[in-house]
Amino acid sequence: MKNSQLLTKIFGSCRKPLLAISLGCVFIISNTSSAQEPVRIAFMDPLSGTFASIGNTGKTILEFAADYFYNSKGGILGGRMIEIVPLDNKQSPTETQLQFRRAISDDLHIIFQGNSSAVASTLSQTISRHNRRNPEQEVLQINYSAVDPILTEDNCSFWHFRFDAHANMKLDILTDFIAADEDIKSMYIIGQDYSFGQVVSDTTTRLLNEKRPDIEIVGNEFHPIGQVKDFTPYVTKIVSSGADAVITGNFGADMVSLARSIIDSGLDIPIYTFYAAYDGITATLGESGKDRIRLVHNGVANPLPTEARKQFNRDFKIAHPNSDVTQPRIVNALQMVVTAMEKTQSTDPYAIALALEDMRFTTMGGEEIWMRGEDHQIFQQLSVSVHTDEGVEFDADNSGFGLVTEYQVPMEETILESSCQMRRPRR
Amino acid sequence: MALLKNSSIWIAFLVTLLGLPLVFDSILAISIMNQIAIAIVFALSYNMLLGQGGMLSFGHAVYFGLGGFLSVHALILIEFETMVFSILWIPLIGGVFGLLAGVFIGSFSTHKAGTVFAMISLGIGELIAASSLIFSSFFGGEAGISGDRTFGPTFFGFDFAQNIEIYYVAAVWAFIATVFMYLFTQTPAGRMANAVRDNPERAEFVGYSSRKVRFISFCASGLFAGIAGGLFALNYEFITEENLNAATSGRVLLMAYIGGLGYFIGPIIGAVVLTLMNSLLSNYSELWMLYLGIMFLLTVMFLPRGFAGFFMMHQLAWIRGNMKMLIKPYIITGIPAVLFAVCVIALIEMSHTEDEVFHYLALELNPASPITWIVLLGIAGGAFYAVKRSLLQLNDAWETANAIPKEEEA
Amino acid sequence: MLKVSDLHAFYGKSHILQGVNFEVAEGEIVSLLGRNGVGRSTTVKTIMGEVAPQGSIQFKGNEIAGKKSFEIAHLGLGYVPENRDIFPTLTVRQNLVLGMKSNQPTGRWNIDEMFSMFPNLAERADVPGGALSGGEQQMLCMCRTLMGDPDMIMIDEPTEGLAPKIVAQLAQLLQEIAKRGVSILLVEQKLSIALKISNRLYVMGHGKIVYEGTPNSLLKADDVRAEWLEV
Amino acid sequence: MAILSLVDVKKNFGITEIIRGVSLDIVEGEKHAIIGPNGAGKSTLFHLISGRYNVTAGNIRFKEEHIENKPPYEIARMGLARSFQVTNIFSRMSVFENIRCALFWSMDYGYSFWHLLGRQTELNDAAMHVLEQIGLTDKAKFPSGELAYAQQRALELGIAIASGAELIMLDEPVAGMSHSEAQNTVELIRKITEGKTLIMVEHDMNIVFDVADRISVLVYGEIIATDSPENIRANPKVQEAYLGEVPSA
Amino acid sequence: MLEVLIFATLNGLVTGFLLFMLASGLTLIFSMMGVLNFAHASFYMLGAYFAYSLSLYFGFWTGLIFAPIVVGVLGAMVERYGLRRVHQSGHVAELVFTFGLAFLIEESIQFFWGRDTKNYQTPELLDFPLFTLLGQEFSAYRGFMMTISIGIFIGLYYVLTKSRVGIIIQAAITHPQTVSNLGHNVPLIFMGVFGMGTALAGLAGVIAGPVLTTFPGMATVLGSIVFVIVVIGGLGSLAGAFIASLLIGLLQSYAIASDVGMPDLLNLLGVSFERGHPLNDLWTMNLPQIAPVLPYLLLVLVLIFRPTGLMGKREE
Repeated sequence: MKNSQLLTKIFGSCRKPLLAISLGCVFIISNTSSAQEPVRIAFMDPLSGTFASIGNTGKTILEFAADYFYNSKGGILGGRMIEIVPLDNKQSPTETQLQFRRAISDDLHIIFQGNSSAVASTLSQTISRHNRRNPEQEVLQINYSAVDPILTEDNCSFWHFRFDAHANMKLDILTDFIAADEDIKSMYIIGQDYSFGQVVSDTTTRLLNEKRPDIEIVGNEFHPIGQVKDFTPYVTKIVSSGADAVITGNFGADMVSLARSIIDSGLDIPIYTFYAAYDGITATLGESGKDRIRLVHNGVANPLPTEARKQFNRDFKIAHPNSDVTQPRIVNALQMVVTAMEKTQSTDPYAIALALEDMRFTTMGGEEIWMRGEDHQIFQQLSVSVHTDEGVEFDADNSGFGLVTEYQVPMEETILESSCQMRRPRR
Repeated sequence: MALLKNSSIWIAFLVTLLGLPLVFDSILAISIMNQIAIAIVFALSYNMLLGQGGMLSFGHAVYFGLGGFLSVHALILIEFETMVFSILWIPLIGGVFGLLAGVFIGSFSTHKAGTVFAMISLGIGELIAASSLIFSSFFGGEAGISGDRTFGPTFFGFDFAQNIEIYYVAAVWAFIATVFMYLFTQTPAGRMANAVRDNPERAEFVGYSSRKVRFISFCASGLFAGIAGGLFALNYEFITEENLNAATSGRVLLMAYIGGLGYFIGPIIGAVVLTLMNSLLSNYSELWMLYLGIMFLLTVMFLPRGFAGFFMMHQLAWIRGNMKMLIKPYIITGIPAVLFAVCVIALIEMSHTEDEVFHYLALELNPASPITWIVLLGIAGGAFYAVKRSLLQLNDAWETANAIPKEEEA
Repeated sequence: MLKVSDLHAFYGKSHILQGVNFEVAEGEIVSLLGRNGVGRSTTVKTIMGEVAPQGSIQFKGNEIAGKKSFEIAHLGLGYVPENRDIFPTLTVRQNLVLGMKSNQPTGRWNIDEMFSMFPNLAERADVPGGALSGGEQQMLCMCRTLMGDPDMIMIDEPTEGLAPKIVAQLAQLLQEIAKRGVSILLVEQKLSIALKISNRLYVMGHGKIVYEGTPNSLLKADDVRAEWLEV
Repeated sequence: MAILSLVDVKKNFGITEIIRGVSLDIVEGEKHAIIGPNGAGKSTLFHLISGRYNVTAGNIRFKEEHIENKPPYEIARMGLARSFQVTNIFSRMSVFENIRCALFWSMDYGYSFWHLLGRQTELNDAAMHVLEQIGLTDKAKFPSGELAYAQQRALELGIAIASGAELIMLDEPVAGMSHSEAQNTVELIRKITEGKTLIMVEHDMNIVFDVADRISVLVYGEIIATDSPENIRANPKVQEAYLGEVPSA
Repeated sequence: MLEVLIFATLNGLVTGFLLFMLASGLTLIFSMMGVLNFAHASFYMLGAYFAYSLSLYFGFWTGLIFAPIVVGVLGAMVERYGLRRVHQSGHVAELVFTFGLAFLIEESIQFFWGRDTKNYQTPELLDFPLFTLLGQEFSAYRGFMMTISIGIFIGLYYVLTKSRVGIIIQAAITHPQTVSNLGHNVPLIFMGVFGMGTALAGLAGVIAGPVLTTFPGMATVLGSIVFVIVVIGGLGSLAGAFIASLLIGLLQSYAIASDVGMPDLLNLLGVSFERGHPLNDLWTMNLPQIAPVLPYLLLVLVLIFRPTGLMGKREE
């Protein structure tokens, strides 16, 4: 049990001899059965608090994938099960630090983390620092969702691997898609006032300027994150600016509120986004958002490409009727990490990291993805999908609505240069 | 020191602080102890305001956070060798900036205590927290800023790379800060803070401006909150906006309140209890915040003077040698009370779980079966009834144990 | 009607009432005299439930010690406080409405009657209570209490700060009220009105009743007046 | 020589005039009582002198210096101390601490946060001396809020006199006390105000006539008489103010 | 630009009236108990969630009527069994109690309803644009929100100043003991007012839920703003709360609608700074960006220069 482990962790090696002996016995016993000892992977994301729904969905997917692909088939590395240890960081950088120390204490050396670029940055810095100071206790960060480009550019780290396309890559695709739409003559950018929001604003401006200089940026607005009660005043500005389309990097309640306000105002223009689906958002947007909201994301939405992928979704839905496979890249990340383990026959983070570099892997969707060794950034097919209820085989939030892919870009065309100058540890 | 009459208590405190890592030496334990050391300083500094000075603040994190931000900036300066000094002095930098912030904000906010002060503190807190997101070149936006404590001159060969080393630094600083905060209560300014809290009007009639008295407490409190912020910066080597926002301010209020306002030891108890709950409870249950909320409300309702106040309530019975009269009634009430709590928690957890078998205290419960629910509800109901009944007896026992003996009354 | 026996009361730590005994019969005007600070006001406040009582207070045969103020009021005991407590922002009429215990005026008094008795108030029916003169406020306060149809009222220093002419009016009014079968307990410092209208009177000193008699007997008891009442 | 003199002092609250022009000289060393019916404005007058309220008009001089509209703490520092009608102590602090707080300023501690109280022998001795005077030595460590009423009143006095003020103002010092307690308190007042100027508001006439050298009668914000106790007693205006027109027996 | 101005005003009014529904209850409760109820916005959130659940089964209109009642009853129970008990331990304890209550309500909502955004929709009946002006639509629902809020304002004004109950409440707030002496059950009145205040907050939640999104953070977003209003308006003053609500609603709306900022000011002054300037954040700041901060700035300024608030009574 988790609980008893925690207690032994805290009481550590009690100096009382009797206890030491008994603990020693336990150690010997557990050592003999090491073949059956599970491979333990930490999942660190908000599991309580405002952002918990996203974190909990991620945890469910990761746990399901571990059981589906490995544990139900006899485990990995010759019979070891994968155990997912959830760590609740409440989406707070401070709490992340605390949970990181728990992870070290609990002997966890692979940490899956995705939500919030701020948290990912903190964790990446903490891990680099920790690994430098404790050469035998390294930790690997598997970032499955934080998209701030800086994580694989200026602040790239040997111990950090990103399994999602970063914001600039996604924006590249999204602006291509927008550029192809001749009807769009003007664009309104609105976003949360923090790093990701700024990246969206800067990059969109730059890319649209290159691709469609005729598109006028009629608004470039930042609003405080999570503090806006009512988006109507912003929407009023959007309407009066006469924009033909809106692009936003908002997530969570800010995304829903913004989209609802735009729709309620009767403004019939497309909204380009990153995070406008699942976890209640699709259901809330429902009919009113139909054919107006488009997302850029990795992989493919409906129609799913392969039977294996479809089967995974169906089985997942049977096990978790109230959840969706929102982030298939978690599955890719797990599969690639396990592949690296099998390849090196070890759970040593350093070895895994080396094996992950430049790994090419075929996902259950049948597509080949590539982890670039130079900056630890994944490259995969990217898509733009639309929020609709037509042709949706796998809906979201059991609402009948879901995403249908309209535009796909193969992996090769998504590759961007990186400014990463990685400091590689020596062994 | 003769003035520390009970210097044995202080020695015990220091020994406990320094000796704890010998008993609990896991990484997690050290991390928790680090947090506790910081929380103690922070909570005590808050108590200087509310417990000793009667100023209810909803923005105390401002001084903690500003101290922390300046400390991290100092770490960065050390890293780039703009400044060269040992990181041991970082908390002092935090303290100085906490003090400066206190002097500035205190100069206009300490006119009045009570609601006006509380609202100004709330406003200032929100203002600075919001500004910290706007001025991202200094505050680093939502990701905060980070430094590295291993640069700068080493101290007897320690480079402070390990958390255990920082723990000793934090423990010593916490000890020093605690001693000074205690000594502050033993000075005229500290005493007048109590006097102004109890009766600001009368304090004026013995020659003191209540406002100046409050101002001095306020600044001192800012100083120590800044020191706590500096310790935070040293421990985590980074700081973000959340360390100066309302949530942090709220947490320190909870610590001081649950521990017991007005008692010097109260905030220390509160800091320890809340930090432990925060870092341990969250591992047992996703719903830990719910329990925290319930516990907090129960404390406010039934132990208005906090844990320390609860212990101090027994002082009289203890002096009179009547504690033994209370033990039995406590046990009689305690057992059903614990049983009730256990059942309620089981019910809450069961209604939340999705698993088919629910593991609880070595029991395997079946959430799908109505029998489980009925049995648990039955036990909870019975236990509640038992508590209610036995409370009367406990009350009687309490009255007798604390009754004033006849001769004393005369 | 009202019977107070061995009443004790504390203000904080201070033992203000130290065993007060007296009674008021139906239709009677009884005065409670004494210097400032001897506990006269505390006595009525304690009867009214504002101060926690120890001892027995019987009103119309019911034990009311320990009951809440509004319950006592509902039993038919009215109280006109010393500071009058007119609601300054409410109009005269609203102040009177507040005196009623339910929406319908019942029993002996109604607003129109009040206004005909006090033409001054009628004129100023829609003026905020705070704008009235001291005498008018006193009248209003009395009327407000009467609107609740009490069987007995307790009045604390009604003459304080009033011109002699108004005091005379007031005395007349009190007698009128008593005629309608409402008992009155009058708390006073000044002897003039008390001697004029009381059936019986009590003198208080140091938290106890120190003298009981009639107006005539008090006039004769020079020693009592010198010790407990005069300067 | 007048240590305190009031010249035509007025105080309004909104449109209500509470003090309507009070002029009064208090001679150094005298024991002066202010009496009057309820609501006459006695406490308000005290508040005006001690600085709790600002005057609407007129001036107040203490030791030849104008003190109207000064904050209370400055007036207190000049040597004017007062007690309150409702017990007004630092209720969560011990009896000893209460007295010690009253001593800080007069013993030049100011807002010091560098003096440790445990070491200030002189201060602590002075505090113990005051406790002795007011007879609370054995309750020194007792929480003052838990004291018996008469003891709290004694402490109230102690706080007022601790600083060694020259002018002491007592607001109803024996209110709410039993007869014997009141007698003890009078003795105490006599003892601790020896050689000092005293202004006292009190309703208990026995005590007033017992203690006071001169009496002022305040009625509806005006002083109708200031005189020796005998003359006050004989003054028909005073009797009327108190008792109204009494029909002769 | 005209339509921006008009719509900014309309938006400001909608927000202002909504804020007033919360602030009015909070002010009443403060006048009565002398305590700022930190959990007030949590009752607003409860209103939205109850109405959401009711609307799933019985439609929007049932939720509109019954959710505030449920919230009001809940509020009354909190007063009866919680606050009244804590009242004995003083104001700080009461404040801290409501602080803890806010925390508990948020957690409970996550426990019962989960953490994700709820799909609480406006009723179809009101799903049309009320009018279109220069290309901008003003939705019927917002019109409905405004109507309800103004209705509440008028109703509240009428009840408090004209009805007997209102007179009793007004009097009980300032002179509880006297009102009790006149035979009115003051504790019951207090409980009723607390219930009514929370019910109003609940109603605000019901009508705001569909447009401002129903999610567990909705109380936090509004919570401190409502305080700010009550304090700026002058503690205990309903008129002040009304003015402050509209003031803040309009202030924020105009600030967002405006496009001016430091760069414009600097241009005007003819000063310019390089992008790398250490105070770059300050030089590039604009008004929409700091709109949410403005109420707090106003609060601090008001408290410093007029501690009693705009309409508060002068203290002596």
